[in-house]
Amino acid sequence: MTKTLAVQYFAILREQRGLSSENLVTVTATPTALYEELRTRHAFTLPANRVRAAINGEFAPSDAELRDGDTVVFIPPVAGG
Amino acid sequence: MTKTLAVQYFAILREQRGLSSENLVTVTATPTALYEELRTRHAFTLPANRVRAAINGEFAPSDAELRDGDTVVFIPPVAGG
Amino acid sequence: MFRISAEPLDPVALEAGLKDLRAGACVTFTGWVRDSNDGRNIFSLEYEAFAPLAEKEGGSILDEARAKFAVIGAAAVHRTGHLQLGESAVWVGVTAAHRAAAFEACRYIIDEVKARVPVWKKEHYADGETAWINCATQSPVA
Amino acid sequence: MFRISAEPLDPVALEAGLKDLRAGACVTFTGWVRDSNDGRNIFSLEYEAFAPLAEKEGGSILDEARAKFAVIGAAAVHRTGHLQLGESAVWVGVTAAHRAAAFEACRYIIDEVKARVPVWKKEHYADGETAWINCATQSPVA
Repeated sequence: MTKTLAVQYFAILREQRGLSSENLVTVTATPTALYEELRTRHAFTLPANRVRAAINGEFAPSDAELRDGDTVVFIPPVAGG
Repeated sequence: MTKTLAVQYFAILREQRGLSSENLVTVTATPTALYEELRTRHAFTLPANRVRAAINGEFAPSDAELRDGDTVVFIPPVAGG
Repeated sequence: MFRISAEPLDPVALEAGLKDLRAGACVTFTGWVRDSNDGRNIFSLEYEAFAPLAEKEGGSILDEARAKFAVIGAAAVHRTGHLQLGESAVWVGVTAAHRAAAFEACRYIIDEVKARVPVWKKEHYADGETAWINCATQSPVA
Repeated sequence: MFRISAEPLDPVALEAGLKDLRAGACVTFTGWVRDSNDGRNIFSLEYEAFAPLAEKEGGSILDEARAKFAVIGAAAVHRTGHLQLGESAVWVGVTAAHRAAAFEACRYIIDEVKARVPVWKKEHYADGETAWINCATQSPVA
């Protein structure tokens, strides 16, 4: 079940990761599981329950199924205006 | 108790009177009484209870006492905006 | 801060006049001359004001808004003269640290201006008739 | 109708884009970068957006406003980039036949934009510190 994902980072996640996007090869099944994996690896300060996910440019449930070739964006708490 | 008043007309009253201001010599005591007098004379269509008065540039009660030299304005229902 | 103007309104200058680095929100209301009212086609509108009292009463309304809401700045201008469709008849602008106060104060001001400020409006209809608004003394013929 | 813009906002052009002869009311909200927040002195603000999703979500909000309120036109733009004090970060404009709908829809749009659109704000303080807003994970030291 190995898949290749494109992950994009914005705002505090971009700064903590030190880059805007990367390709990952993973067996992780869901956005939440992937975030926890990345959080451990990169010491993201935001807990998973404060981060939403978008898959291929649409908001997605945290337990959505990730598929090979998906683009995943993790969305920190928004603060427009 | 004869007094001289300056009366100014706006909007529908100006059109029905055919002028913007005039000086009147009158014994009338209050804005309402004066309006009724003018309404009869000039066939104003608005009844007195729909017209407010201003004396010397300030809103005034309809039973205020008119004094010699006052400037009186009758104010039709407003419709700004 | 409340003015009667025979000249076209200048929203850019009006809003610039409210600029304040403490303000995070600016809400404006502009009243445009629209092409119909109560089902009749409008051709143009004439506005007339008793300017000294209008500016005094409008100033009182702005003071009330400043007292009631956490407002930083407030200003309003009402046009007089003969306006064509699409022209701006009235402009209200309010600034505040936060948006709730700016929205509430702007709404308060335009509501009170329309109810209290001695400005009158004559509608010119597409069929050539005219009418002073709020001054009808009998129902129109059906 | 909802755009993310790296360039300064142009309220004159934005409002002109809403011009409609059926509209009697135009309400705008502009969010300005203000000089303090939560008691700290602000030096500048950085805005970042996930533009494709921001424009999609913003467009949904405008559609919702058109469905909920008797609106004629609605548009909104959010800035990205590094903004100085007094600059405009967001602009919302709504037109309607009558003012109640324009006020309510404008308020609805800015409330929803702030709650839902993927835009992030980093405050730069006068003392040189910075912080991503809403992203703190522990209380600041007293």
